[in-house]
Amino acid sequence: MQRIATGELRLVELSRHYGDFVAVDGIDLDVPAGSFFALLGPSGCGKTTTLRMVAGLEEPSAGRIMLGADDITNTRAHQRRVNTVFQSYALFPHLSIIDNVGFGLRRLKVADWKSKAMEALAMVKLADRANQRPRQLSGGMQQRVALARAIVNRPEILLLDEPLGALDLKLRREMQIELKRIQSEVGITFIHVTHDQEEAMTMADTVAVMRDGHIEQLGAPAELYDRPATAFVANFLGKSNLIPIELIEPGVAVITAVTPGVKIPVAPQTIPATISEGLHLGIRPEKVHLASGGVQDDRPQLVGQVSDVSFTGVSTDYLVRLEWGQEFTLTQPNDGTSRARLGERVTLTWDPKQAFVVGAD
Amino acid sequence: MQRIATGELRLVELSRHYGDFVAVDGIDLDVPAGSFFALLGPSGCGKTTTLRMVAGLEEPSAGRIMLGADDITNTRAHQRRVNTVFQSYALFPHLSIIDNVGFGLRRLKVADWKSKAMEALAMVKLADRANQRPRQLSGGMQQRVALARAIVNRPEILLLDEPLGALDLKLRREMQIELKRIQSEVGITFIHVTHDQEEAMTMADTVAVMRDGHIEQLGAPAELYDRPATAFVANFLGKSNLIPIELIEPGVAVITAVTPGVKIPVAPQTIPATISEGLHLGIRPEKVHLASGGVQDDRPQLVGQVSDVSFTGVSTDYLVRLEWGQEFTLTQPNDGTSRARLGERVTLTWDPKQAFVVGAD
Amino acid sequence: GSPAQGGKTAAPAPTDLSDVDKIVNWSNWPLYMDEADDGSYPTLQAFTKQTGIKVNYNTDYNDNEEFFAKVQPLLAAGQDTGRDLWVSTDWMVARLISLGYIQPLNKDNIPNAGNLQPSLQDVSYDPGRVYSLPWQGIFAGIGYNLARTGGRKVTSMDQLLHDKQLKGKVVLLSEMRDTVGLMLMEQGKRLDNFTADDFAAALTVIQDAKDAGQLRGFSGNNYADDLDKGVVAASVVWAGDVAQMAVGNKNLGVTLPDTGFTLSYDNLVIPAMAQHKTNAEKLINYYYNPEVMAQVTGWVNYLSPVAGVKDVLLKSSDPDVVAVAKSQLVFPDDATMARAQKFRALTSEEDLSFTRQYQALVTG
Amino acid sequence: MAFALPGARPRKSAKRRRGLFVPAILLLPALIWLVFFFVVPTIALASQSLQTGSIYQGFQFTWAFSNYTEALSTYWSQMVRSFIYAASATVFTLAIGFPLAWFIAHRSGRFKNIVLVLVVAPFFTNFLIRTLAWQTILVDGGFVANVMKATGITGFLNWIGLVPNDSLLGSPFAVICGLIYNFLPFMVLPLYTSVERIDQRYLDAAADLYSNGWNTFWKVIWPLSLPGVVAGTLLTFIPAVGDYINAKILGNANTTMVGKVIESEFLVNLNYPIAAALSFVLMIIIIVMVSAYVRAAGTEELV
Amino acid sequence: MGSAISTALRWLRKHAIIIIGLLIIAYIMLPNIVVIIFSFNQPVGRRNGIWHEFSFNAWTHICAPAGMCDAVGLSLGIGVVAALVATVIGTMAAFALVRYRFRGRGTTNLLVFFPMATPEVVMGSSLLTLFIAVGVRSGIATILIAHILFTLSFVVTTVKARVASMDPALEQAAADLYATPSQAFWRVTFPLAAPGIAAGALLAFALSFDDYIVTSFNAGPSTITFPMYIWGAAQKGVPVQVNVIGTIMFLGAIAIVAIAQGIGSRKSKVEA
Ligand SMILES: Nc1ncnc2c1ncn2[C@@H]1O[C@H](COP(=O)(O)OP(=O)(O)OP(=O)(O)O)[C@@H](O)[C@H]1O
Ligand SMILES: Nc1ncnc2c1ncn2[C@@H]1O[C@H](COP(=O)(O)OP(=O)(O)OP(=O)(O)O)[C@@H](O)[C@H]1O
Ligand SMILES: [Mg+2]
Ligand SMILES: [Mg+2]
Repeated sequence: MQRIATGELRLVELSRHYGDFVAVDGIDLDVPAGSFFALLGPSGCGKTTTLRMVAGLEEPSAGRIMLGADDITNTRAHQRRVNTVFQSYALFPHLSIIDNVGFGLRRLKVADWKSKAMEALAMVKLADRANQRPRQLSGGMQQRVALARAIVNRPEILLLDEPLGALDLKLRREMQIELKRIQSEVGITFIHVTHDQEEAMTMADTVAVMRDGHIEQLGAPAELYDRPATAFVANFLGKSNLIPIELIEPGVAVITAVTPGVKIPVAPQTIPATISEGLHLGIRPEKVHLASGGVQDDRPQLVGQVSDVSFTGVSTDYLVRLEWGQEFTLTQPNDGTSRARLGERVTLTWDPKQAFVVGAD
Repeated sequence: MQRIATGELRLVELSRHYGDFVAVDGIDLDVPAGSFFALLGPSGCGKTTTLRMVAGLEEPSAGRIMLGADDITNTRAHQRRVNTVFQSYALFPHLSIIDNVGFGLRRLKVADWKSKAMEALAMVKLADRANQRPRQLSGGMQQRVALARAIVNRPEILLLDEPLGALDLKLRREMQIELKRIQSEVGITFIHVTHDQEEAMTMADTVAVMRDGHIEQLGAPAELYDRPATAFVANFLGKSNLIPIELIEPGVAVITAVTPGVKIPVAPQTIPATISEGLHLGIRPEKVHLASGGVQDDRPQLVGQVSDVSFTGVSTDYLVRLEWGQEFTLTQPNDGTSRARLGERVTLTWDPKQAFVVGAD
Repeated sequence: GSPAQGGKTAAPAPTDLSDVDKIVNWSNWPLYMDEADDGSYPTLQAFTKQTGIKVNYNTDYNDNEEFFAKVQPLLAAGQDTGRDLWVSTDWMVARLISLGYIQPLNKDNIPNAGNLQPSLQDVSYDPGRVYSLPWQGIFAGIGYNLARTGGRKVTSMDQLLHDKQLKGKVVLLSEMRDTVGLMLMEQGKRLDNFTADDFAAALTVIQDAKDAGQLRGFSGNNYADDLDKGVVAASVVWAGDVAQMAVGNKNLGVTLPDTGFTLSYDNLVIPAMAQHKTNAEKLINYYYNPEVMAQVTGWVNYLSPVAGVKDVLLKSSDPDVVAVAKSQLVFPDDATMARAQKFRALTSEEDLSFTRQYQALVTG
Repeated sequence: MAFALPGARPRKSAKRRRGLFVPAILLLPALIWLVFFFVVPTIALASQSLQTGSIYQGFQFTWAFSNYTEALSTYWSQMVRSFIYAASATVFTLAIGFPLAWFIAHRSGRFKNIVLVLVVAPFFTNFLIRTLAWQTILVDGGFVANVMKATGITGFLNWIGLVPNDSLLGSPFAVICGLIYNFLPFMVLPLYTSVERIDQRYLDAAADLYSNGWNTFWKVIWPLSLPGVVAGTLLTFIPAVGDYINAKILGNANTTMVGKVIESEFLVNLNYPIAAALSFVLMIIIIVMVSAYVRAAGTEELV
Repeated sequence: MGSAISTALRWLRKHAIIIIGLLIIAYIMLPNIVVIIFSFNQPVGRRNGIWHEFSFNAWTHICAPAGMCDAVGLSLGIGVVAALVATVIGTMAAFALVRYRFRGRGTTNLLVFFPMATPEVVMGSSLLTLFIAVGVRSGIATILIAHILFTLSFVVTTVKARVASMDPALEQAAADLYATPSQAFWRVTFPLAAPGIAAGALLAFALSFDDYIVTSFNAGPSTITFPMYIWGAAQKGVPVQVNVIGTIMFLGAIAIVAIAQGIGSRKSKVEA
């Protein structure tokens, strides 16, 4: 089993239609062998469909799928060294948990399938449920079985369709660590669909954001977060405050919202060369500070009134209504510094290098 | 439909056994009418089972269920003004989406069921899918249909079993706002199972943490977060650094880990009266600071070496190895302040009033 | 199942409703009645017109055994079967008489009974024709399909049972009296005085042929289709049927063996508890008019028990009908008749014993 | 465990009453039918099977268990033959019926209902007519017979003893063919209803876990369709054991099945006690086999 | 070249089940085709065994053979009523047997198999004896009772197979959405169990329409069903019109299904 992974995946112009509806629209993608690839995107954007095509469970309407040097577009599912953690689990109802987990190993004629399967079950903390049936387990337990069932085969590519969605935070973190460990030990290529952005950010080498069947942006997690290419990505990955702006001179922009006229500095390196129309300045809520004294001249300054305060544990979220009516979100860590009160007038500021500029959506 | 909710729910000694196995173990619970109640707990702790008993889908092994003044323990499921968003959706495969959503209304003989159902579908952004079948929708879409199907009936109690688990962050936030809006407008009692702690914290009036079939702690979100009663709750709700301590005089404790002897101040009001053995001091990662200059005398001080740095978007997580080997987690907001480097020696400190003391688990 | 509490007793007769209720319920074999193109029965309609008695004519008598099984529980329970008249084969009449299930005919109501052919007046199972009057008669012989016999005629039981060319394609009639009768005659026995040993000896020959795989099976009326299609090469047959089929299929032929062949009749009887006995007797009387019976014979082409029918038919203007009148199988000459034999009436013990022996052979 | 609160006790009993009431109502009509029209006559039949006598002398109840031994010793070979024919027919019907059921359930698209009707279509032409049609099809010198002879199939069947002569008709082969054909709907329809429920997701999961078609069938599809397989085999096997029409029309003099024997004991020999005893023996053997089979298949637990 | 072969192989693999399915359908249809062909035969005598010449005669004079059309009508009526009753009470029983655990369930399960295991002659005569003993006259009512009895087992077994593989979660969802048990049944359980119930009903109708032995015992003197008619006619030659009836029944069933489906799809389109 413990073979060296050759799981370099390439999708070429891959498409999938359902009747008139285009679920996946000509995706081109390179996933290097042994990498941890995260696929993000809103509900219904085609993530599951893409994974199913890679697994061989759905026939592409067009395009090709390459694994290493081989074109596997026509290879049948069971001949691909690819395993999937299904979004709906798809556990075999007639088999016990251990038989579910050992299913793939037995097909591969692995002699000690039982001990391997038990190990995998132990990893997901369900060793004591080995002889129960899927319907006797809770939702989260079933999801863990699905995870164990796929991972125990040590495939070249592991497709994970929200594999941890039904788990509580603590267990999810533990499982994340296990997944990372297996991935770096065995060198499996992971393609991971998740709605947990933190998960995507911390685990993945590369993140792709999908939208309506195509890939909107692809890159390292910090790059996507700090330099989103589009307003969609900016809004999808974490929260952003987007302010319509117009560049008036290098390094200075004027806000063009309802009441225009406020000039703010922008860092030249954040301005994309290709777009000139409908520019927006974006700032992440946690990059914004409540200015408690004077503000340096080369820093932007916006004045507003606190319209909402909400406590989220780690931090506190403020909603600040700016002069021209736009609501501005900011997050302040609960690090013991004083909190602003509802209705208070505050001045907001940020480091221009931490802002970004995108075109209109 | 728009009737005044009387949905005050009381569970009295409610239990459920599966053979020898006790899934729910004598729960006592009061949920005031119109409140938003969150049920948290690790996978398999009995959340779904509890909801199912409230819905009337599972027969309690013992105990009673009261709705307002009525004992509904023997009332049958269809006679309870209670609706459920099922963890596994349980959409009717033979009905179109609109018929799925309108199912309950038609049973209640609501004349304009179709327009009401369309409204609910619009709320979950699936109005254009009204005539499709469940199997034609993506996972997240199916979950939204399940949500619409339950909420459209405006029941006295709405049971939500991870209703937003398959949605991306952005959509989840929007749905949370919709749920909150409906709840405050119509005054439905919500009982919400979620693994998203932020969701529980921001939405719920009251949070209950379940463990192995019983309720471990119950209270307002901030209370549970800031003053967890047990190590389990402290660890389950967010991350905590727990240090074994011994009280040596009021206001001062000595750390009793492998190499003992470090004295640190504790706030007397954080020390629970009932426990004296196996005390632990808990500090949330975001309450810990990297001391960049001298530290005040009345503040605790711990020295260690940065063993891991990870970027999570909003903030950066550090793992600091303390002198006696314990790993200490801390979270620093990415607010532009300088980050510590891997291997650097740092001093940690916190406000003693923001720490808490719990017994051994 | 139906435990029969039988024994030879007088058949019970209820009050006759004939005068009040001008109907008669008749169960007959299918296609045993003249039929117009529209499916109506001309002679029956004429009868109703003449007498005002309505005839409920049912063709639900498909098989002696099966019909007996249907009515036996009712008769055993002393209940009305809902029928006033039906048509049973000779041996069944014998059984019905000995069980007391049928009523003596009131010959006063059947003056035409005198038209019965003299040779049929006295039969062993019903001396003096107290209970029954024949309806139609038929010969059993050997039929073959030249397309399957390799072009050769089959002329004897010996050939039928031993010709290798016919292996696996021979059918015998499940009607014991016809099949075993032919065998007995070939072995030189007479059907009116053979012994139990003779019977057993005849069976042995058939059993040997069966064990050798010569037989396709034992059949009721279905043999005819099989022979027609060539599914079966040769068979013990009812000669009239095959003669009719031969008109459409030139490969078919029928032999009446030189050693003898059986003649049997189906007979009109009135069951116990029949509610319209007099009406039934009037109906019998009506058909025993040669003019009426001639119409039936002209259509069904079987041996008529009523004297004078042939003359009526010969007078017909229809050449087909005249051809019927000249057929040896419908109106055999004396030479043919001399070779025909009737199976003797069996005692109840013999009946059961022979039947069971034969069935052991059939189902073995 | 917690103390039961007042009110908890009566709930239990109330539930139990409801729990019995509903199935009782649901079962009532069927039970009435079975008890009045089947169990009662069957008791009469049981009494008859222990009688002696004849139709001429009348029958008396004499605890004549000898009827059973006589029935068995006389007809054991027809009995064995019936079970062999029925079992082979059931196996073949299953082998043909499964792909057909799968085809109807998953691959026939919008023609599904029409194909279903096609499967039942034979019954719309009378059994006599359609069995006779089989004679036309298999007749010597016909197309089918010629093809099978030319390809050596007839020779092979002859060699294994299923065709005693060179003719397809009048052979155990034809009988089993007829049984397969006539009982196919009884196999296909229950199979179809079970197979139709199988979720595509399980097949996806199996393929994803390296199952080829064969393994997917045996490890996933087959166990999930067991309720249909059991129902179909029972609906085929049980009536096939008692069937004799096929043996009569398509077989030869040496292929008689036990149904025919019972019929002739009953109708021709008028030996009612033996016929009754034989029926009972048949019913009991079938029921014993069926119980063992259902238990072995484990469908009672299978959901 | 190689890729052409592999493409062909892939096509074959993908469509194998369709090809096999169609072959089996062809096998099932074979006798029906013979029946249809011979419905256009003009036999010489009364026997329609060998092909003679083509003719529409039987089609233009369908009801010419006396009593045949009446018999067909009667059999259709009995088949429909028997199938309906057997399906209703059989479905109820199947649900009870699958969904509930009660004492005597095993016995009831077995009892359902007994009628199937009973030789037809024995069942027919036993029923006749029973009817005589309680003084019921044979006729349509007794035929119906008998048909319901022997089709019941087939319905119960077929429906059970379906219900056993159904997910109770959906019925629970219905109950959660205020559906009373009967509404839950009609709106959710029934549509999901419908293929099983329909299959049971089809089998019941087919069995009833085709039964001869049990029927002939319990028919009484003047009731003649279609199989009884044919059995009688077979003694002296089955008329060609019987083939016409078989063909019409067969085509009629397909037409009914096709029309029903057409209406169904139009209805759903209108709703859309
Ligand atoms: N039908 C059943 N038979 C046996 N055990 C069961 C059954 N249903 C649930 N359980 C057990 O009861 C316990 C509680 O299950 P429950 O579904 O309530 O968990 P949960 O809190 O909803 O978990 P999750 O967050 O994973 O959905 C689990 O250990 C589960 O295995
Ligand atoms: N069998 C099908 N028939 C028709 N449309 C389908 C089918 N399967 C998927 N779709 C459509 O394709 C689109 C993409 O679906 P997919 O399941 O890939 O989404 P997803 O990205 O996985 O979403 P989610 O996060 O909600 O699971 C959806 O709009 C869905 O409605
Ligand atoms: Mg998905
Ligand atoms: Mg759960």
